[in-house]
Amino acid sequence: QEGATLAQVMERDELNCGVNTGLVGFAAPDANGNWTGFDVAYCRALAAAVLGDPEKVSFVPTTGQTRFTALSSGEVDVLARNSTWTYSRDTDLALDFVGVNYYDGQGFMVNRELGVTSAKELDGATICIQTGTTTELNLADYFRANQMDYTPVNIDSNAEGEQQYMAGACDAYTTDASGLAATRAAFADPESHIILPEIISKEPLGPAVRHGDNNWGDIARWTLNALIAAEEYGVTSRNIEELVRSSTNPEVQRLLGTTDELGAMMGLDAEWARRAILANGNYGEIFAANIGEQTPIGLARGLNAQWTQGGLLYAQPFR
Amino acid sequence: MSEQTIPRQIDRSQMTVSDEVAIDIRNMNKWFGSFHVLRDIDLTVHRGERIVIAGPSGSGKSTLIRCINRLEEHQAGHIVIDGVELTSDIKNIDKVRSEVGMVFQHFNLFPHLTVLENCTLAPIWVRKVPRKQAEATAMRFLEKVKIPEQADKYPGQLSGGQQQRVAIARSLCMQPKIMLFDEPTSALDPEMIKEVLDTMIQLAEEGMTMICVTHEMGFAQAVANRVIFMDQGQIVEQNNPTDFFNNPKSERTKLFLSQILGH
Amino acid sequence: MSEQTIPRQIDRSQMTVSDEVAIDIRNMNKWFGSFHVLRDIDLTVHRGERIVIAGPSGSGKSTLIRCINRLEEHQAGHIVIDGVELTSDIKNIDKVRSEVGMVFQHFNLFPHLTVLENCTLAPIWVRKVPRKQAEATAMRFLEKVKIPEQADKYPGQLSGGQQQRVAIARSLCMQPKIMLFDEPTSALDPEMIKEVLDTMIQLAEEGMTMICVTHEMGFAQAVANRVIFMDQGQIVEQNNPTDFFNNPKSERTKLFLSQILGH
Amino acid sequence: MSDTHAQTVPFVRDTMLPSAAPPIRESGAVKWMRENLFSGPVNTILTLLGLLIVWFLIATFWDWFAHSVWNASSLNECREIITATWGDNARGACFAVIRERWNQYLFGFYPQSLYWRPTMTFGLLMVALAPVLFSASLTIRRVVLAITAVVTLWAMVVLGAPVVWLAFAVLVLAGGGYLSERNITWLLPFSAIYPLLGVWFLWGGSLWGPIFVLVGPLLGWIAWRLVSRVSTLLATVAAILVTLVFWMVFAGDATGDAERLLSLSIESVRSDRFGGFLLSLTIGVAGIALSLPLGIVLALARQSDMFLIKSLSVIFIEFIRGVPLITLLFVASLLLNYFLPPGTSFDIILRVIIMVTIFAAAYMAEVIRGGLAALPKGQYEAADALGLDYWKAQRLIVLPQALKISIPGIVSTFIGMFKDTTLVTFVGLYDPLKSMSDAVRANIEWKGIYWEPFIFVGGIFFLICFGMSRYSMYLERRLQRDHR
Amino acid sequence: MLVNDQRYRSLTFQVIVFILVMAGAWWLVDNTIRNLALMGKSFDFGFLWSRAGYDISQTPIPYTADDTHLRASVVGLLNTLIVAVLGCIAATVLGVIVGVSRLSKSWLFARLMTVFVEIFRNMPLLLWILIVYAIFTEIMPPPNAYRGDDPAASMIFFDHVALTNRYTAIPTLAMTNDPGSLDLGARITFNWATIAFVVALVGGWFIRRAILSHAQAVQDRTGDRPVTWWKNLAIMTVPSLILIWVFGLHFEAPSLQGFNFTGGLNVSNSLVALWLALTLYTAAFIAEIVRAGILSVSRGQSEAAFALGLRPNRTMNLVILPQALRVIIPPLISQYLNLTKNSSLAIAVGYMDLRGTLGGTTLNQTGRELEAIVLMMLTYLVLSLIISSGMNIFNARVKLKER
Ligand SMILES: Nc1ncnc2c1ncn2[C@@H]1O[C@H](COP(=O)(O)OP(=O)(O)OP(=O)(O)O)[C@@H](O)[C@H]1O
Ligand SMILES: Nc1ncnc2c1ncn2[C@@H]1O[C@H](COP(=O)(O)OP(=O)(O)OP(=O)(O)O)[C@@H](O)[C@H]1O
Ligand SMILES: [Mg+2]
Ligand SMILES: [Mg+2]
Repeated sequence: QEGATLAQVMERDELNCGVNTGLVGFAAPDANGNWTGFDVAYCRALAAAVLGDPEKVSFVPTTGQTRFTALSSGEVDVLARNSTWTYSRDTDLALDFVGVNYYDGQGFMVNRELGVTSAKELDGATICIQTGTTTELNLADYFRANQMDYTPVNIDSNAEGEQQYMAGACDAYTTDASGLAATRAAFADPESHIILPEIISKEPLGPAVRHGDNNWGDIARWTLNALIAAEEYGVTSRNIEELVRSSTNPEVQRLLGTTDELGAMMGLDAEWARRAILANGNYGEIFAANIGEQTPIGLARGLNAQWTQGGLLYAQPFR
Repeated sequence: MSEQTIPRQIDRSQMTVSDEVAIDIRNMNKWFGSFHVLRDIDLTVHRGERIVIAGPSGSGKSTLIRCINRLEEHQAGHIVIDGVELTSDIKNIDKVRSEVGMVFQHFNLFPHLTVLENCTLAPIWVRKVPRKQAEATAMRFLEKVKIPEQADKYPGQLSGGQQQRVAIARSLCMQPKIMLFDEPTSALDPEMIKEVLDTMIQLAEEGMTMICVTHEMGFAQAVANRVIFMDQGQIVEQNNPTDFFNNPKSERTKLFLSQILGH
Repeated sequence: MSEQTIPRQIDRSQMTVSDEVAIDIRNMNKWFGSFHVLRDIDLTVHRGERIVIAGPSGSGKSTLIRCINRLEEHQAGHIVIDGVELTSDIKNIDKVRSEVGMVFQHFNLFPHLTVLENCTLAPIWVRKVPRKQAEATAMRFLEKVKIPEQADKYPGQLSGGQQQRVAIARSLCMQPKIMLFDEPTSALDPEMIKEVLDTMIQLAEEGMTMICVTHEMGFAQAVANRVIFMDQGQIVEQNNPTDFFNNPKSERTKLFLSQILGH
Repeated sequence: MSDTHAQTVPFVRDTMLPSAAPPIRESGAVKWMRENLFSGPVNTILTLLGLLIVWFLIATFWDWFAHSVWNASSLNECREIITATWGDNARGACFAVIRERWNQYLFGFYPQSLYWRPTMTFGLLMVALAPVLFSASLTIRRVVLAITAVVTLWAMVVLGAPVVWLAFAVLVLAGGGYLSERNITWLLPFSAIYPLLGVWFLWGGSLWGPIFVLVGPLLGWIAWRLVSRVSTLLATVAAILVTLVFWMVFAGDATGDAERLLSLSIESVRSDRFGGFLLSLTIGVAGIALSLPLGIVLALARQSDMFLIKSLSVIFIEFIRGVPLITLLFVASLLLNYFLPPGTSFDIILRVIIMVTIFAAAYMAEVIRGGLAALPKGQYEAADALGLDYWKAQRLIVLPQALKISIPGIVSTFIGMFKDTTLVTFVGLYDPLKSMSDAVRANIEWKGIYWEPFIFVGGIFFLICFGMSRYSMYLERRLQRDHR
Repeated sequence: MLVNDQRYRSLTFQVIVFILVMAGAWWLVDNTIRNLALMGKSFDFGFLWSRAGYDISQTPIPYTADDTHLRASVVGLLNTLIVAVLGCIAATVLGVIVGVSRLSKSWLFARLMTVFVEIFRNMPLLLWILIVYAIFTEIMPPPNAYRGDDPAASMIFFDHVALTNRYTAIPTLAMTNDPGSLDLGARITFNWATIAFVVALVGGWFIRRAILSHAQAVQDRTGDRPVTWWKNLAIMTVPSLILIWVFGLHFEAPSLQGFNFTGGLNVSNSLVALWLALTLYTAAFIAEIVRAGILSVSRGQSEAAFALGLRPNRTMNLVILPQALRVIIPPLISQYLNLTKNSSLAIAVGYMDLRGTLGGTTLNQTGRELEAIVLMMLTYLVLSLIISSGMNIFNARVKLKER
């Protein structure tokens, strides 16, 4: 098992990456079936690191229900589907979360007309919720803790949740705040919907791999770290070629494989991180291109800023 | 075929015809869509008469007798059965139907009921006879058609001849004054024809008024007191059987008889 | 009925019986469940013999001839056909079946194939005869049964008599040495019986070994050289037809003959 | 005797009456109306009710259809156009979404430049089906093939098919037409290799793959010929073994080697690009083609007098029929990997096809069993008496008749299965109904559009299913008449 | 050789097949065991007794997030049964109406019914579920449209039923003299009033049977059938009316409070849509079955009955229906089976049936896909077997006797 995944991927010459069936900004196919999004970018970076080509990815759309099975049964090599890192998933479901690529929390979106300004006022409300997610559990806990009642409307996919919410079949739509923002952004009239201030849970989202193949876990983890570190050190897809030649920062040199053969320790070549960064840019570039403030989704960096900027992103040292 | 099928001496002692009119059809016309099936039918049947209707296929024989108990509606003219005129009045239709029994070519027994239940169904529900009594009557008629031992079987378990005899018994159980037969033997194997004809002869001997569409000319000669020949929806010739067979008047009749007796 | 059906002078010149044994049945017993259908059957048929089996319904006639080509399995005793013993060995069964032709009461033609295809099917697939040749043979036999012009029709388009003749031709196409007939005419209308019997007589005249279950006593008298009478699964009497009909020995045979010839 | 004839009035008609026209109320439109619309109070009420329903439907939907917009790039634009054209409160359909996204509904994410390939595949499917489905009548064949040829070639030209392939399609269509005029059974070899060709056209890759897949059975057949002298059973086993061994051991390498020697490949397209009706049809056609033989085998097994075989088949059939298809699809997507050797994983579409096939086959088996049971025993006996062995009797006598009897049931199973292909949405495939519409609605321009995609997709399903059921009715009548 | 002997041939063949099947099964089991080991999972159903932690929108028995997965699954199963039973009833009623209407002499109406049947039969069920659901969510007003002095929407059935885009609010039954409940343990309770009604209805049904058989006896004796309908009506209604009065049973109409209607029963649209779609779709098939059943009784049968003087309604009851039912009921029951299985499409509208709970959230939260799916399939299988054994019993009972 150890090292098997890498060998398989190499032999297949393609990375199978589990993604969302369609969440704008994170992973969605366009009219031609080309996948784009925040999670997609990670998959491409990983493919670039391992196989040398960001296009060598097969995206496997997974629903909330099928995602972990797809991973544990080997159908996908890595799952980058805004999945929350929780204790039971890490242990009981035998997954290994390789890091956090987005710090999120569960929130509520309501129609402005409703006149609700706080989640505490949602007693008796009907709430749309995706089945098979941690949000389902958080919601139950939150309403119990606050001694409120609610009626869940279980839905199967984000698209359906939007439909229900838009049609007014539920008073509030709850999911991760990032998802709410993405959803809201796609509305014809975003202004008439508000995201309530309460964040009722911690939702560290990150890519996950199977238990048992630590080498593959390392590759997935350090690809993510490479993207984050690159932002920290100012390595971007534009200046990377130049930095390869000219950078004097030893950490950057190690990252870009100009000194020390870090890649060999994981069974990759020296330039793996370079390719990963070149694929879509560093973490900051990916964020900005897919979900950042310039995009219709318009998420601020917030918790997802570098630790140096007061955020939580903190890449372990490349040494 | 015709000679063999009437094996025994017929007893004509009971077969008297009274003056009473049982069926009176005047100027009756019927169309199917724009197709003129029955044209100006005039027919008077007296109580006790045994009439055989013959004619080529499609000549309207079945339609005629089906009009008599209003399985088909006629569009012009009058049909009076036992003094009751058949109009669209449901009361009259009911009255006529309970006095006229009919036996079909394909028996039309009710396959989900036993033979006995087939026979008692109508008496119980139409005539409101107590079950015991209805069953007794049914058994009497089943004995008459010689299959009392089959009373508890289902029609599907009987042979064709037996089924047709049950059908006759079923009609008789309503104690009809008139019996209509529409080619009662034509769906049967040769051996079975005889047993059904025997039953019909027995009925005739008891003085039942009968109208029978059949091609069994032996039966017609032995039993009928009138043979009616139809073609293209009209009565072309009617006569007593002796004259009809030996001395047909119309060309069509001759042609028909030559075909039917020829083979 | 019986006299009429054999119209012409039978030519017995070819109908010689050789000493060779075609079928040898010894001590054969068969049960259906616990019901003992065939009891201690002993029967030797020589090449060229024409045997008629008669007997009341349920006496085991059909079962006997169905055992001969192993449509039914026997449980005790021996059946040897042309030197091949029928055991559960499939090779032997195949060999026997391709030498024994069988004609059924209900023809059992294949309705989805034309007459010609019905006749060529087995030669092509069992005997592996080239299609051309099989068709030529089939046409020869269809001519023999006098319906070459129907070769391209489907069985459903033929009359019963024609269908039965096709069934005979189909069997003949396998060039069998022995033919079995199980009441080949009993599902036919009287007019058609004759044409089938004619065909069978013709076969007999050509010296075919035949075993025929039939109630056509005219045929038996004209063609058979042995009549076997069965009752309750046993061979009660066997004799040449003249003696069998004129001078039956057993009581049961007498009773049976009186019933069958009586009507 | 004379007394009994006393009442007889001899009567002879000398002139035949002409047929007269029926009374007015017995003919024409009046009669039709009286009989078909207003015969009796209940029927009159029903007719009025019917009129009411029709009027209600028209009143509700007429505006919406009449005010439909075909040319717009987003739902909002549609709404603007409707407001501009028919006033403020007008409602209207926005079929522009179909115009814009028809390609996704039909082809999913299949590469645009290769649309001609699925088109050609399904066009040639008609040729392959001709000897199976349209053998009943030459006229039908002509019509079907002509329409197929025109539509396929036109579509291929429009979709920009390369000239070589156009020529290929012309060749096959013309050849099919020619053979269908001469003797339709000559097309059967084409029908036999079509499945492999179809797979190759759709997925692309090396032609050597299908070729070596074909070589397997070929070798098997040779083995069968060699061994069948000894024993048929052994020969069958040998044939199957040889085929399997060839496939498992040699086919893969041989394909690679041959490809290196002589490249015969076309651009390959991955399974995840399949979607919309292309996906439905692929799954549907494959399922239909595979479930029929499997269903036949299951039905024969269930009719067999071997206790074990019979029980196994009964258990299988009852199990499959007892669970919803959607749970089987879940097995395909979630559990199949548990049951296979560690590390194996194969295409999800293939897995779905397998499950759909198994599901349809269980139903098919029951339908065919009905047909088998309806055959008179005499047919089996006649086959036995002629010396046909079990398999020959089944193939030549029993199955042709049993299948004919079961045509209506078989076709309705097909229809059911085709409709059920929409359920693949629950295992993450892009079916035309739900997933594809969700994907279209995930775009900001078409958010909130429901009815038009439903109508479009539903309409296509209706056409196909209704067409199939009508054709089966026609076929049934035709076969009945032919053999009678 | 064994294969050439008729007696041993099939035996040999069966032994070979048996060995192959066993080998195949062993292969599957072995693979599964190895895969489970590789994934570090086990095969046990212990997870059913752990806390579920999620809420279900429609709970026929009391259920909270603190209950076990087992209880959640049972809730799901009950939800499946609810929609299946409601669907079967409605589809039968509608199907019979449509099927008979197709035979109606009113040309227009018959044609309309044909169109209905063809349209519903030839499009996927999933489409109908989505369409009906969309109709409910898109076209019905939201609950707050009922708010205010001049509401945009108004309730129907005398202010008792409100159709909204999230649920249909219908009145509940309330009692002024609540007799308390029978506790069955596991927090499953039955109100004594319910039990009293069931007893009254079942008892009434038996009494009705007694009355009918008495009527039959009188008819058999005297030939006249006593009029029984008013006795039957009384037996079926009077006890219930008395019970209603005793318990003070009354409707409690829903009223808008806060976000939603309260006081009544809010039947979620997912149930209503699923139920309606299943009903329409299955009714189209049932209509065809009914039509074919009635047509299968030959015209000769009704003609014979008419000729005997039986009235059309008697003919229907005594001759046509008993025969048609034999043809109708077996395929009808397999439609019930299909409907039950099709109810698993509930997933499309988020109705929490067995597949939504055990095969959905539970599976997903616990990661026990093997156990959950096996359990779910077995449950459906048992349901199907129960239904089809009912059909077999019926078939055996009504089989026509033939030669
Ligand atoms: N229900 C009907 N609708 C239209 N035409 C009918 C109907 N029933 C009978 N006919 C036509 O009316 C004509 C007379 O039919 P009828 O059954 O009375 O003939 P028939 O003399 O009894 O013939 P057969 O000896 O074949 O029974 C035939 O041409 C027949 O096609
Ligand atoms: N497959 C079977 N299973 C059980 N009993 C059978 C079977 N076939 C025939 N029998 C019984 O065996 C007995 C002999 O049947 P067989 O058909 O040989 O009689 P038969 O002399 O040919 O009668 P018939 O003249 O009516 O054809 C009958 O009592 C019959 O009921
Ligand atoms: Mg007639
Ligand atoms: Mg017999």
